[in-house]
Amino acid sequence: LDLEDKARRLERERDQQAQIGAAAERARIARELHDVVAHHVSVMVVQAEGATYALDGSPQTARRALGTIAETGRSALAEMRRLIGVLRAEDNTADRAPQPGVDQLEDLLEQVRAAGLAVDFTVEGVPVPLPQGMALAAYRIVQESLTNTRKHGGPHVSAQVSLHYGEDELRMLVRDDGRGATALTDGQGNGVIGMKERVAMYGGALNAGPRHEGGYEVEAVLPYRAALIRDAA
Amino acid sequence: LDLEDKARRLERERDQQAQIGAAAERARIARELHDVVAHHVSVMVVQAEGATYALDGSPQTARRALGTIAETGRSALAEMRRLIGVLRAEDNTADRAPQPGVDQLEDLLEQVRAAGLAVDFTVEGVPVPLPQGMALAAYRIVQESLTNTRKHGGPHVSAQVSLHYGEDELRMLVRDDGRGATALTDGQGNGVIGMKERVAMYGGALNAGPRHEGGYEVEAVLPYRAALIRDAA
Amino acid sequence: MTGGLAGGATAARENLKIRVALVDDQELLRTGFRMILDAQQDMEVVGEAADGVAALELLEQVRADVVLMDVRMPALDGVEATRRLLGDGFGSALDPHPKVLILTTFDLDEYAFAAIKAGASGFLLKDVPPTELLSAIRAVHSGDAVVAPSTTRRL
Ligand SMILES: Nc1ncnc2c1ncn2[C@@H]1O[C@H](COP(=O)(O)OP(=O)(O)OP(=O)(O)O)[C@@H](O)[C@H]1O
Ligand SMILES: Nc1ncnc2c1ncn2[C@@H]1O[C@H](COP(=O)(O)OP(=O)(O)OP(=O)(O)O)[C@@H](O)[C@H]1O
Ligand SMILES: [K+]
Ligand SMILES: [Mg+2]
Ligand SMILES: [Mg+2]
Ligand SMILES: [Mg+2]
Repeated sequence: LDLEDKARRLERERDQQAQIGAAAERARIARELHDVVAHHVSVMVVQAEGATYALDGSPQTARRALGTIAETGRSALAEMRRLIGVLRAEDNTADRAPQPGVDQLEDLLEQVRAAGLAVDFTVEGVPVPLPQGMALAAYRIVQESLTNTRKHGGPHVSAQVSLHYGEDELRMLVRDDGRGATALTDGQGNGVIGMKERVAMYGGALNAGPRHEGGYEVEAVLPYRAALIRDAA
Repeated sequence: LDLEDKARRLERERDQQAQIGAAAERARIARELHDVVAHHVSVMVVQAEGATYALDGSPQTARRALGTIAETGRSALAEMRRLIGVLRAEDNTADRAPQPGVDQLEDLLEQVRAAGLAVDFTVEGVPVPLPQGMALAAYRIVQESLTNTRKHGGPHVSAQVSLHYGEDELRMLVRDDGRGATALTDGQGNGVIGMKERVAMYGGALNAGPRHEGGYEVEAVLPYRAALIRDAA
Repeated sequence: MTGGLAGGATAARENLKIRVALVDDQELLRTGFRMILDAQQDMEVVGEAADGVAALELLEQVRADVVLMDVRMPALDGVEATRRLLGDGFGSALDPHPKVLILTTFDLDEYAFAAIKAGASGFLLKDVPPTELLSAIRAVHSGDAVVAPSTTRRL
């Protein structure tokens, strides 16, 4: 009976993970779709409505709008194809390539440095081998945070990455000295939401925002002890 | 040590489930997105081009086309919003705006005809109420096939859609008399792949290709008997 | 940027029109909305901006009664631009703040909520039928109730 209970719980958890995966994926695709296709279609609608109003007074304006609609539609179709290509390609690569983890961070930082961003890296405490999913989360957090530094930090920015292995949890800090204080989030980026979703899957937490001293900071806590105990129970 | 092993295995399984959930969701959205957007946006493009020709001689025709473009775009956006689930939560449109199915085919054909493609429609046998997912698959197959006819069939093409309800399965045929025989695929399309995936999900099959007599043909078999029995089990 | 202050004899008549500013990073959306607004007897487009920062600069220079504001824009998003525009620090105390109508591609709860919290008078989808858009502009201009954030009812 105990065994059955446990089996049921594990099954439930597995199903939940599949659902979380699906929901996260929907959210991600929603954002891409919003960027790629919905914008184009909105333009087409607004231009068509505009042309209707312009038709009598200014047929030339209407004609131009019609050209815009046809062209925008073609770009929408082309971009949709590209987006769908990406969605499908991800299905395949997911199984084939081994997932990067904390061990791949050095490589990542090399790439980032080669691309012109100075990054400092420190590790404190005794490194603990992380469960695979959590290691991937850690890697992605550094990756996205440094991408953001490059994207939003301004021209003379540099960054620091530090990992602190505590007794129960990994604390991660990615910090830069860019123009973070003035860069306000538009609330719609993919990156920070995705990072929060990742740590949430492991019962952790993540904060991101500009620092008082200037620059930007992402702090994440990944409770590995809890994860290991929970899994083993 | 045993405990650790087990923890790792469970962890892996959970991650895999999340990934499978995400991958399935991606594929589902990719298919839906493709068919919905390809259909609506290509109608909009055709209408915009038609309106451009009509502008001087018949502003009323142009005005009507502009109305169609705006409405078609709104439907596309509404369907995308529903697909991605970014509607306001309390707005529970899942109940209000049901997925299209075989009953919506007449409406679809009206839209397609309004956009300038002549289509014939026949139904043989005794219509069976299909499971919802299968009905959606049937609808999307007709939708994408006719989008392809418009896109690839050439200037003077017309099409035929026929449904045959057999004892165990629905046979669908979408055929056109366009330049199918010479139209070579660029291997980048998502339409036929999506249609095959749809029928595969129901244990059916789909063939698409040019016909000896000229034109192009899509034939699909959806085994509803098996699906109904499986559902009831 | 277009528009500005009308002078002389036309001033009185021009002033009766609802002055609208268009803020969206997609130029084609601005030109589309402009075609609709240009055809209205009681409205005039007084300026356009492609992001939140440019919008604040524009609205320091040009008075508008109603701002059509996109949410997602580079540099400064529409919600934050609205918050600043309607905050105490902006403009002079004598100038009444403009009304802001937020326009977005997707009707997401968070945006609607954030927009209203930032002081926007309404929240509409970009593919709203023009008659609804125009009546929303007139409604918020005359100080009528906030436009309901749910625009998905018609789906
Ligand atoms: N290092 C940083 N410096 C300054 N601003 C930042 C930094 N990181 C993030 N931001 C701000 O936070 C916002 C949200 O970041 P997020 O990664 O979620 O989105 P994004 O980078 O704009 O888009 P995406 O990641 O989806 O391509 C950014 O738009 C930016 O305004
Ligand atoms: N009715 C048709 N007449 C002629 N050729 C066709 C027809 N339908 C499909 N094809 C050919 O089959 C190919 C594959 O079709 P599919 O729908 O998968 O892709 P697509 O229409 O090119 O692109 P997408 O659907 O992704 O926008 C097409 O590129 C075209 O060459
Ligand atoms: K006007
Ligand atoms: Mg980012
Ligand atoms: Mg196709
Ligand atoms: Mg925008």
